[in-house]
Amino acid sequence: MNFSYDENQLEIKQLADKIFSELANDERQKLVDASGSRFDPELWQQLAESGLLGIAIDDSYGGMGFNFESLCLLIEEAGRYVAPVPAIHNLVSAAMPIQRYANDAIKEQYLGPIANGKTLVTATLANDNSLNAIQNSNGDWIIDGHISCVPYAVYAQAVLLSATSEQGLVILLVELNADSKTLTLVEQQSTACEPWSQLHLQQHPIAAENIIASGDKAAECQAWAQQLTIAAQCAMATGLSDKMLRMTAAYTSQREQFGRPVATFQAVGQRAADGFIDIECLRLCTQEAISLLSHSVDNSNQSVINEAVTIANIWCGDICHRLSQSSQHLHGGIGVDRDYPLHRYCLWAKQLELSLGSSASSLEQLGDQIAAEFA
Amino acid sequence: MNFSYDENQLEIKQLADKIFSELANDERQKLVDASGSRFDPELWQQLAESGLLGIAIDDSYGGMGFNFESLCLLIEEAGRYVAPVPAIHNLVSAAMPIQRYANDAIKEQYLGPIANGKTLVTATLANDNSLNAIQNSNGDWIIDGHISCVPYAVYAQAVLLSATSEQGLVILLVELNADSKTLTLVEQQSTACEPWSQLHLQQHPIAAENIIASGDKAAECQAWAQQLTIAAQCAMATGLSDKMLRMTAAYTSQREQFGRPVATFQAVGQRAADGFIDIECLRLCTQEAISLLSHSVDNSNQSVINEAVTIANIWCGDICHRLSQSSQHLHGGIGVDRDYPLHRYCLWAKQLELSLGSSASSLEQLGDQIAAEFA
Amino acid sequence: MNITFTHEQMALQREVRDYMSILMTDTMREEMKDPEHFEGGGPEFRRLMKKMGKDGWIALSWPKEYGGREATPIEQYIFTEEVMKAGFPYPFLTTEAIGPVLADHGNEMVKKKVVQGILDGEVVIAIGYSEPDAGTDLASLKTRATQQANGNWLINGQKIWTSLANFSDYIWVAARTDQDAAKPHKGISMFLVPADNPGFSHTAIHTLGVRTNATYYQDLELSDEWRVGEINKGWGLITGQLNRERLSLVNHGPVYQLYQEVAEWAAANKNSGGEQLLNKAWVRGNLAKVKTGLQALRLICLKQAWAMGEGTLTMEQASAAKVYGTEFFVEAYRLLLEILGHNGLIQADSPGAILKGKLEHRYRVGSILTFGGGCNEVQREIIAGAGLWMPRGR
Amino acid sequence: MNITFTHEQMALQREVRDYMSILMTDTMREEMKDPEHFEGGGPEFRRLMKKMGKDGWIALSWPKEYGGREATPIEQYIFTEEVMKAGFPYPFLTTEAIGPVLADHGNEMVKKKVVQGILDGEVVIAIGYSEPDAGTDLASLKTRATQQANGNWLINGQKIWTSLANFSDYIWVAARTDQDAAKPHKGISMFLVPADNPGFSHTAIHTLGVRTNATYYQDLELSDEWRVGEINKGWGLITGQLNRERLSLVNHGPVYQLYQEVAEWAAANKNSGGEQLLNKAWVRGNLAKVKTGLQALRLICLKQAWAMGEGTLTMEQASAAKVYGTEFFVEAYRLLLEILGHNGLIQADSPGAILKGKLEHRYRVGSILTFGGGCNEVQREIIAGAGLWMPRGR
Repeated sequence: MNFSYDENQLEIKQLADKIFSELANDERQKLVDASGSRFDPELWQQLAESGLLGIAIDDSYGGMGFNFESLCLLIEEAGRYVAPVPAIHNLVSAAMPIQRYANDAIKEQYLGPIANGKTLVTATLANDNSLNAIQNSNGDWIIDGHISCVPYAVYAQAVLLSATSEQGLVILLVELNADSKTLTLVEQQSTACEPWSQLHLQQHPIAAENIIASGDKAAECQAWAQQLTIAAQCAMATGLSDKMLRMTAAYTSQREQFGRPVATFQAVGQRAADGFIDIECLRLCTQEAISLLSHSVDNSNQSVINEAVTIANIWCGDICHRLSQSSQHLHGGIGVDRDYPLHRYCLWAKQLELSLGSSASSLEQLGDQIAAEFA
Repeated sequence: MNFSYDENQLEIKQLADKIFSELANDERQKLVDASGSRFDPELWQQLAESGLLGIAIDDSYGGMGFNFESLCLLIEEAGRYVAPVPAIHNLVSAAMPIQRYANDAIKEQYLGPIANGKTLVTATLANDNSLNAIQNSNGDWIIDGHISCVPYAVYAQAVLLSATSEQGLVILLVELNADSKTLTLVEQQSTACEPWSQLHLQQHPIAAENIIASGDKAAECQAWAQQLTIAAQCAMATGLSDKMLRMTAAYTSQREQFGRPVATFQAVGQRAADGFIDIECLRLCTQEAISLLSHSVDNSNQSVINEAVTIANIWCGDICHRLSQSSQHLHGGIGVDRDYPLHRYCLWAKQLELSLGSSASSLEQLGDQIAAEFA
Repeated sequence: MNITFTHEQMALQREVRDYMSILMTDTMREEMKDPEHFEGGGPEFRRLMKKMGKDGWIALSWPKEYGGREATPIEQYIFTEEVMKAGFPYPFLTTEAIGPVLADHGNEMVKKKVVQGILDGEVVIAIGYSEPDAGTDLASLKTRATQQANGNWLINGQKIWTSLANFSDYIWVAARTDQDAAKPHKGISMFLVPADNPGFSHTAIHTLGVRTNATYYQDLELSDEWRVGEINKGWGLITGQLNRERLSLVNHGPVYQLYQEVAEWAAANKNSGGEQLLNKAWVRGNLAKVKTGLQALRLICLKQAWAMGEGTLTMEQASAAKVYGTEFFVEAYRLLLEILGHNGLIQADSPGAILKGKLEHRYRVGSILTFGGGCNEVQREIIAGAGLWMPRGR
Repeated sequence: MNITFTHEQMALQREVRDYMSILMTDTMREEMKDPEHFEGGGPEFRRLMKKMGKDGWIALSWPKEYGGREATPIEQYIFTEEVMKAGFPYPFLTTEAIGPVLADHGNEMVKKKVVQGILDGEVVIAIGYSEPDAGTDLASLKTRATQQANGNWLINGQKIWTSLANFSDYIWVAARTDQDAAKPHKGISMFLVPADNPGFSHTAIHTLGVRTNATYYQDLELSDEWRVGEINKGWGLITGQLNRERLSLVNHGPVYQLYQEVAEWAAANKNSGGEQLLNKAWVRGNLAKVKTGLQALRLICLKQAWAMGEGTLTMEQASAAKVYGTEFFVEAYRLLLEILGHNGLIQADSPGAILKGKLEHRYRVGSILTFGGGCNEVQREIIAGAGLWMPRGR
């Protein structure tokens, strides 16, 4: 049992912090916000050049070849700065299943370019059965249907999706050619101003190579990718909430009301302390989930992993909500002012809270797992 | 819309307060506690002599003939003093259904003696299907089975119960003759030291007159009696929690730590204020339920009543728990000392919290009612 | 005690509901999509306000001498509920908070010009209390008003969070008129600043939810007739108004409506696993929590309105309503947004937005109430002191 | 980072579990039904403690020079968990908190007589800190110790909440030795009072849950050899011990065991409507909430134990564990008792008690931890100050 990071991991953390502090500071983010779309290609390119996009990509594809735990350190730092980059979508939800489940040709085509920042792949993993896939006689596939909330689709070269078919679930990679007549993107905006799209597919053809997994393998791939994504979101929420709390502590320590720093009011300190405890809970339950996902060699402890991921997700939703509210409240008016950075954290916290299962739905899921265990 | 009490009601409140302050004060309760059983016959007799046991019993039986709302004022005061008397069991759970559903002979036999304190009738209303009733050819009945947690059975002349039969549910009055061979009482103690009993019935005969209701009428009677009981428990919880909070405010105002009254620490005042708000919520939701139960002439608004009672019950459980914990915490050590009265309130709060549905189970029930409304 | 509406109260509820269903036009809804006009101020808003004035609704709770119907506080609460549920950005602070203060303390010119203008639906007033360094600690405000030899006042200072100032006709400004007062709140006076005064200007503050303003008062010269109430006695006018403000802040109507819309939506939609959302226990649980909280809020507000009518409203009651209501809103938005899930995050103006993005928007504006309008820590101190007789620290 | 037990740690867990399953006798369980002996002190308790001493368990985390196994804090945590789950009233405060202080600061007589006695399972020590007017504000204690001409101390005063004092061999007493110290905590010294000293007496305090004691020190004459540590420097010994106490207070093992027992009970029982309790969504929800909280508690404790081993434990971490753990216990007992329902209220010694009344009893003792052992408001102030660098008021 060991709660410390190794040297490589500490280096990753420091490097990420350095890049984000230079390129994801408040000043630059104001420019990004003004552009109307929360994506900063320069920051992304800097992350690529520093090698950080390849943390968990095999060295045979130009990556660093570290594990998921190390990747989550980058994600946590991205959360600490609410960095306007698709770190989770691209590096976790898309790259990790491609690396584990795709054929060599696809891996060759995508993993290198993901690691060096030339290509962005996004993913929408929720299994809402709204896409349908049919296999042609020649082995290729036709996809029909539409899905909503595809993140960063306007910047991505491809999107990882799931669809239902006669052969069961399939996981497939759809290239987002702007000039396709069978594929349409309609832009949406999330509450956190993340660029989303509705994706409409009408008799859209997909080559057989682009099927990443099908049948049982697809279900396994989808479940695994979802768990990694949830754990990464929890890591991001940890960085995010921790920074919100630190901002709150710093602001209330200098802001005066009634002739003394707001922080010296006992009720303010008590609420900040609650935040400290909350974040410690989120951090540890997240580390447990990530540690299990990173170090498990087989599926023997699958139920332990499932439980750890669900529990982390419950904490994630609760703490994102609570820290966001207490930070805004303790800041007072400036906390909702778009000229002060806290507002970005709060908007992003709400998005993390509701992505891939809210606390309430995850709690029900955990209850069902427990019932199955004791029944 | 009127939130005030009428003159008769205010008189009831004052009279109850006077009697309880004289006969249910801490000094006397220590004696009652030392006796090993939380029943004070002298106090009970005083309530009878003042007429308060007959508040909601028709004047034709020697009662005051007021409504349920007025009765709940007595109950609330009983809660404020954690009075060691079976006010709810006897006056609400037993007397009210007898008055509304029983035949004249039973009413004649019991209501007068209940009002003048000569007789105590208890009730166990939970429908747990553990008693079974069979009707003889002569019209009389035989009851079999056993139930737990029958309150004050050792002091009661009869107990109101429900049983299942071939004719459906029956509500019946079982006389608690000490010398019956077909009826056994085994004493239990609740966490709040209320005298409970397990009641074992073996081929126990019951006269047909003692059947209070059967079939649909029995279900209606049981549901109604349960709602009255829940509403009365909420009223008791209101008095109880309010008193806990007042004790806490008073104690922390004089208790000094670090050279000043504990109450002057902002965190202490804030938590007490939370209690104030909590109790206001419980009080109002309770008043709503009681007002609806007291003033509804037909069943046209049954779903509104059901919802109001369930909501009051949810608040009751939450506030009993929260006020009990915050009062103990803010008191510090003395709050759990059996020499100081707070401990009685806390024990009783836990019992009210869990009787006839906890907050969690009531919340599920309300959710189901809502789903039925919107489905 | 009978906690149900009388027949008359129910009739009023129907009357307002019917009126608002006609009043609220598509043009108005369209106008509100512009963030600048979300809280009113556009031409359709101005037209509808005049109509409400003409139809006698603005004066509903006002005395007969102002052409009012002398509605009780409960009736006014019912009116507020229906207006809010209709989604019309009615300026309650102008009509119910500042208007009555002006009627009580304004001179004849103010009564004729401003009060009558309010009742005619032609005047909207913004509130200029908060300053960058005077939020909860309002009494520490620094905006200064100095009376000149000619009797006119010269006002200098800056206010923040002056909502509606971008389209209001007047700003209701608190300024320090005695620098040497023994206690800071004893040297404050109140002024009504016409928005067209050349010394007045404003800039936008964009928040998480709505647009508000910083307002500037630079060598602003104001005739003494725009002073309201006695010199250095402005604090009483502020605190009187804050109390009246609080109840309209926490009206239960809008959340009740959201609750119903989300429940209907959950009955009509499925989760990603293909299950009817309303069949999921957690969805029912969230709805039940919201309903449980709403019941208490409704009763707290109505009891408070009733107590106002009886003249028995206490400070601790008003503060309890403010704390409970504002914190419940935050919780309710969370519980309801959980039901909508990920898709509930789509912004109002994006394709695919659920319930027209209303809930997502409410979430973004909802958080300001716990510190705005008298921060909840201070409200709790009032409750502990006035309601529980606990001594206060410091 | 790999947050799983090593093979050695798992082996130790099995070893202690097996040992305790044999150690914990029916006689011991029977003895604990007497409220006087619920926390130990009976003949079977004494016998088993001696056995544990002989078998080397008491010295588990002690240095080799004391015959210890030098277990790491994580190993000690594992030991604590298993002992608590077995339900044995092991005197952790004696063995893990006071014992080490005595080993560090006691003279040779104390080491030989008391420390060795502890390790042999023959000595139990009660803690005499709190006084009627000195609870959270411990430094304001009034019990006075005056050194006489012959070097002996004369102790006068009263302590409260002196748990275990009714059967302990010594009382570990904090007394004021300098009335004029510049700061109140600077004039305190520590004494070990043998319980057979004629100046010592005690009376029972019956609480909601367990029996504790008021203890009296009347012209109690004590040889200077029973003073521990330097004169007037006792505060350091107290606070050092309080920190070590906190982790054993919030061990997750017992609640985890209750959670499992309640889940099993819910799987085997039906509600009054005849439905399997474990099939009810609210029951699952309550279990899930407990499990979610338990996971965090387990990790908080283990990380803290790990940090102790690394020598990096911070004040804010220790305080966070204390606050979280004690408040979670209260919440967990509530959630689990809700599942048992009305029948869960039957007292342990009554027929029909569920899970032997354990949960009902835990609920009654659970509330003392939020104010005991350093009240949670003060812990939160430590967190805000040491963990978040926020300035402190007053």
